[in-house]
Amino acid sequence: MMSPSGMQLPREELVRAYRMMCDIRHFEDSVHDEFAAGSIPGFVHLYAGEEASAVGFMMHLNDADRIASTHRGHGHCIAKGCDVKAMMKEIYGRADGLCGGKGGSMHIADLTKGMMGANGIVGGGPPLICGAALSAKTLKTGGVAVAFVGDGGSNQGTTLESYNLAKVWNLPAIFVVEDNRYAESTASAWSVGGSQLKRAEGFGMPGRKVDGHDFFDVYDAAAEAIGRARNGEGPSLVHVETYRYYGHFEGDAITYRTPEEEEQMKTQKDCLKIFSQRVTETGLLDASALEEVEAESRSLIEQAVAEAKAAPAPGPDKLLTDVYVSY
Amino acid sequence: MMSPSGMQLPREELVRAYRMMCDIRHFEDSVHDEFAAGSIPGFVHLYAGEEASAVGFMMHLNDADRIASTHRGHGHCIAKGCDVKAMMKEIYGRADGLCGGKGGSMHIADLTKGMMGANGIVGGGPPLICGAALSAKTLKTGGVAVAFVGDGGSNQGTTLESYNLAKVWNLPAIFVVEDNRYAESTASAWSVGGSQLKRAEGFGMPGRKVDGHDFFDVYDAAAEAIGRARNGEGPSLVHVETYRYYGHFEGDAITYRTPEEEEQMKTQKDCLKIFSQRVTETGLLDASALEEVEAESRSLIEQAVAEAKAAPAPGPDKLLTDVYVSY
Amino acid sequence: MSKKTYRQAINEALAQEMRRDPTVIFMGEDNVGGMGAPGEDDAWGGVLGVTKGLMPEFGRERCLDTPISESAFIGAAVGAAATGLRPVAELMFVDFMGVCFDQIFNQAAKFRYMFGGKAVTPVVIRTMYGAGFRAASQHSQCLYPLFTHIPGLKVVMPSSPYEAKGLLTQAIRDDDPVIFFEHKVLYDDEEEVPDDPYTLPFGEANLTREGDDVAIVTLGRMVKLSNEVADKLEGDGISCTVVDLRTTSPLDEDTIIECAEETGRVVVVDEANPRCSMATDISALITQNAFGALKSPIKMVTAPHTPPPFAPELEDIYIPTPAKIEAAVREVVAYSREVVA
Amino acid sequence: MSKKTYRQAINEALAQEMRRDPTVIFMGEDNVGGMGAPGEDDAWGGVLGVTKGLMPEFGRERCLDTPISESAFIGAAVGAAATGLRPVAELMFVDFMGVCFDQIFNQAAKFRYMFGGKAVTPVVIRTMYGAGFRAASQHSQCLYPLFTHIPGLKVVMPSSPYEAKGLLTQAIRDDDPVIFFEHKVLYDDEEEVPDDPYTLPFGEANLTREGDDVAIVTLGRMVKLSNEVADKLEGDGISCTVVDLRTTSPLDEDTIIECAEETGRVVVVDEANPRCSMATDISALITQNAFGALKSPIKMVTAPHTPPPFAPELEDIYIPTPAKIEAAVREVVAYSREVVA
Ligand SMILES: Cc1ncc(C[n+]2csc(CCOP(=O)(O)OP(=O)(O)O)c2C)c(N)n1
Ligand SMILES: Cc1ncc(C[n+]2csc(CCOP(=O)(O)OP(=O)(O)O)c2C)c(N)n1
Ligand SMILES: [Mg+2]
Ligand SMILES: [Mg+2]
Repeated sequence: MMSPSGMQLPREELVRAYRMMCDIRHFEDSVHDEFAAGSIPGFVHLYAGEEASAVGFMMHLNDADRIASTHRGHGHCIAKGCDVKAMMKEIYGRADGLCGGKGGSMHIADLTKGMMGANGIVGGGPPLICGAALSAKTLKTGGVAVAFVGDGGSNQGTTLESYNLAKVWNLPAIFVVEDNRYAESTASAWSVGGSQLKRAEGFGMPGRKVDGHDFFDVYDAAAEAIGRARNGEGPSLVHVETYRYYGHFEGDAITYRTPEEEEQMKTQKDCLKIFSQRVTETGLLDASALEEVEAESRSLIEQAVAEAKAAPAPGPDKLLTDVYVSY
Repeated sequence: MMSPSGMQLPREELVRAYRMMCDIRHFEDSVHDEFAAGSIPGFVHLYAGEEASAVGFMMHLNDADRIASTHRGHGHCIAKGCDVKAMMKEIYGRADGLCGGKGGSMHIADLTKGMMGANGIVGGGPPLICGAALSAKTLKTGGVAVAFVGDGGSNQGTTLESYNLAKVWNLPAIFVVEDNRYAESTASAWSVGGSQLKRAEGFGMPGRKVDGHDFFDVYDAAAEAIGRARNGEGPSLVHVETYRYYGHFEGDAITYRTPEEEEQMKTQKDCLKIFSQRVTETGLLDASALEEVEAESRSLIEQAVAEAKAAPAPGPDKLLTDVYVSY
Repeated sequence: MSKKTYRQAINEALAQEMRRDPTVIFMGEDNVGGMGAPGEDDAWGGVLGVTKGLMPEFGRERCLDTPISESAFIGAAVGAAATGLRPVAELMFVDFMGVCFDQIFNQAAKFRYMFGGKAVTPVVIRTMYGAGFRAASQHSQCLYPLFTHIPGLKVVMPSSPYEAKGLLTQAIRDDDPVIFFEHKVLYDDEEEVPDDPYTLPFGEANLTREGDDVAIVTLGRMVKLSNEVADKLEGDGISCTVVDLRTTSPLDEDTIIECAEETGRVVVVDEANPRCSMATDISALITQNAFGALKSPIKMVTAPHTPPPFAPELEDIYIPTPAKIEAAVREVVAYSREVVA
Repeated sequence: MSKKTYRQAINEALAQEMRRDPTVIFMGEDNVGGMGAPGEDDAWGGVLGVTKGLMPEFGRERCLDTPISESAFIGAAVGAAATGLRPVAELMFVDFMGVCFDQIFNQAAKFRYMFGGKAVTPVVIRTMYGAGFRAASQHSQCLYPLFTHIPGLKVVMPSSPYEAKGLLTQAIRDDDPVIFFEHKVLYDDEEEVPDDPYTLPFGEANLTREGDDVAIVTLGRMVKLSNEVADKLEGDGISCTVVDLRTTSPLDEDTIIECAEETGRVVVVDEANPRCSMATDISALITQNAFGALKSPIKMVTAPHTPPPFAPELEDIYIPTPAKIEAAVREVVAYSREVVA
């Protein structure tokens, strides 16, 4: 069964995809600036540059489908439909942030949207996704579950075990390896023995490699893998080649890669630019429509920052609550 | 570079191999009987049936080479040259057992022989073997390190991570997956997604599958993998197809496999019988030589049991010692 | 009401909850047994036969065997709990926690707090603990103090068949992650256990004996030993309260403090290693909150600061014995305090 | 002698031991940094720059970066230690122990005992702990009680640059597995530190203040806060001893008991969560061994039984503060015991 290609998407769906990518980009750019200005605390990992990956997958998912994210979670969160203003408040540690200010950037989550959380533990997500996929299978919801994991995270035993468990239990699970070339300062060219696709084969799963800068390439691979899962045909792996624009975390001096490489990736492989080119050249959308989306997105994020700045911190009574459901 | 085949081994080496296999078989048969008679305590996992695997590898190793074993460790221990009488005493929990009676069957070890221990944790050994291989590499001893792991243990994240680490660090390590078809009651045909050889490929290692009932097949594959490691060419995986004659542990009612299967394996695939056939048919050894080895082996194990039974338990003062080198 | 073993009580609680609630599932290595194997389909019921017989009733969809991949399947139980199921996962021996602890203490335990109260993770992890089986250093540990240290986990320590059934039923119905510790030496213990389902509350200790002279605060298998000692000492005119903690998290601080205040003399009996243990936890709680009532030092009876040894002769003196408990009780009774005021 | 930061002190201890002993190596994620990357070869020196500069001197053979596979590389450090090297491995944050604990607590910690005294495993695991960085629930934990509970491990808690250099040097020379806890908030703290190598002994607590009224027993970063409180209270006529434990395993029981006996009043300050913690451990030790000398309850000042929160306003009240320590000291001083005898 061939899934319809992303190039056949109706106009409003293309707008939705572009809007999500813009929201992510603006969100991350703003957080970058705000962090530099000292108004955001903690460890913050930005997804700018990788937007097409999250959006290419999430276009296929609904609230009943689940995802598990990584420490670099804002993009997955936005694409999965989490409230952007509540997200920004969370990153500022505010009382009405998505997690009441208790989680912050690394633990942002919204279970009602099927977003099972960013994760401070590299490789923390894939086992959880086996569980979400098991729920979908057992409760026959028709849902699927998607684990995002970095190139670095692809070497964690928890991830590798999950490949096997998903295969053996024939789960509706998809493992997306977002290979942005580095894990902190360490190159994936060095840290990954063998290859992502051969590993998929090693555990008996179909694997496919995609250009993560091209929304349409991601979209099509996602359609195939997710379709397979929905049909009860078990797990798949998708290897997404991508690039992060900022440092590993905010504050990183980025000594391990060259400015030339960054420059080249940003000018030649930017997923937003590639998307606009593809849709304008083929006449699917026109430039003015894209500009409008851009502007709306920018203003939403500006508002989100302004509201987050003005929002109150959680009161001291919140320190001791929410450890247990029943005490 | 072709390694010389096991069929070209000199007579005394063939005798040595057969002797080790006999020692293991008699050792395990005796422990089985003694356990059934109630004279051995604890959890005991026997290696009978799998002798050719341990011996086929250990023929290539010296005391400077290291191995890490599993819960099913007696065979590896004997083949690595540990004192058989001290081993038997250990299994009886005696004061002058190989580990002073503190370890027992599941923690039998002799570091002076390069035997880094049986292991009560499935998947416990492979990371340790990366370390032993790192020592060999860093200290330039020329040594190699071999991790034995079961089919069940091949699904443990610690094992899979170790494949990658050994590859990435280019370690002189060999991973031997002893696939005896079951992990406790669970069939490897079910629990292992993909295949052992494809997994090796997935992590960028050469892999080879051998008939673990045929000493010569194991010997040749071991030569290749160990030779590669000694030459600085990095890790390999060997998938050994084998069969355990007794239950998972002593006391197991073995409800999960059929008597027919057991019978067939014991009559048609016994590694001792296959070895004798091969060496007598080709005239490498004659039947009387083999019988002599057999008899010597049997009497050694009988002595070992008798001595272990008569040996004293550790004194109560031993409870608190050996936790630290310095207190 | 009928006699049931600890093993049967656990099996029955599981079966009854699975009947009551279709979202209850269970999983573990060889928990059904024989997966993919030519032999019987329901061969094992787990390595000590605790879940035997459930698969024929509830089927393979709700009774799952797993590969040996504790991080993946314990994590899967956690993830399933956060998405609508109520999984009971078996970590065969608690000694194996080291290959999957992250999914327990950083994921299950913290979801609710990190997500601002919006997560509910009703997972139960059943696990075997304790010495006495000659199973040596990596299959005889207690380790419940490690789980008790972690906020967000509930830790349950059933001391008998009756306790096991009621506490497991509660554990499965509870909306928080629960670690359920089964003592391997207790499986064949038998007592009267109601046939119908019932729950025993978390955070409410149970007084198995009431007395005036000394409070023995204890848990798990040590309750049985402590009761024996209390019975024996009764004959010698020393009257003991025995407090079965039932759960170490939540902890019934009030009952512990009350018993300490009533008796003024306390012995804590804990099978685990001594450092940062339940023994120290209880002692410190009492000293902080009932100091004025204390008439003697609080004595702790625990395993020593060593791994569990293999040799039976060593293991027998490794585990706290009735003789050691008795000696501790006699010592606190004999203690007479110089006045310092 | 010159001013050095905690970070520099650790770096210097490592460098000097690597010079002295060619079998010392180190490994960890990004511990050199930039492995396989086009940029600088010695870019990071670990995520907070602690090992920066060592690779150029000692080379890639002795300074190893690793994939993100903590079980494999911490286990490799353990295996290497058992076969002739003296590895120093970095577990970036102690919060990550959950993916590799088995290699630490079942392998490294138990080899010597299980193998009847025949193994020597001189591995050091350096790790970062503690709150104060707004790093939220999975990057701010203490967790040293979990390691202290395990027989066979040594646990080191340096409180200042001087302590860090001397204790790390000892850790590397020590033949047992050592978990070395570096507090992330202390890295930029500075004090006079000798330039030459020196060791500080394990199991010998350090009295940073001596006084008559109250003993504050504490460790790690809390030593600094406790010293501040002691200095302040000195002005108010309350004279405190401050006991820096230095190592929780081995524990200097004698000094703790002595200080408790001398003052009769004790406050334990522990940054970790409260249950089964060092706070309870110290309190229980004193109550068992120095009961007769106690004039007041032993108060514990700890984090609450919750994961570390993200919001700065919550994190600031999560961590024990000088104000809370002071209040506890004043409370034990004010306590007057009814005589019970
Ligand atoms: C178990 C664990 N080990 C190490 C870390 C520290 N750490 C956080 S992110 C990271 C790099 C992850 O790289 P990758 O998976 O490629 O994701 P990316 O940051 O490139 O998106 C590391 C080492 C962690 N959080 N958890
Ligand atoms: C981490 C861990 N999980 C589970 C076990 C329990 N266990 C011991 S042996 C075993 C089966 C191992 O199977 P396999 O690796 O195939 O080795 P075999 O017994 O067949 O030699 C299991 C599940 C364990 N000891 N450690
Ligand atoms: Mg990456
Ligand atoms: Mg097997």
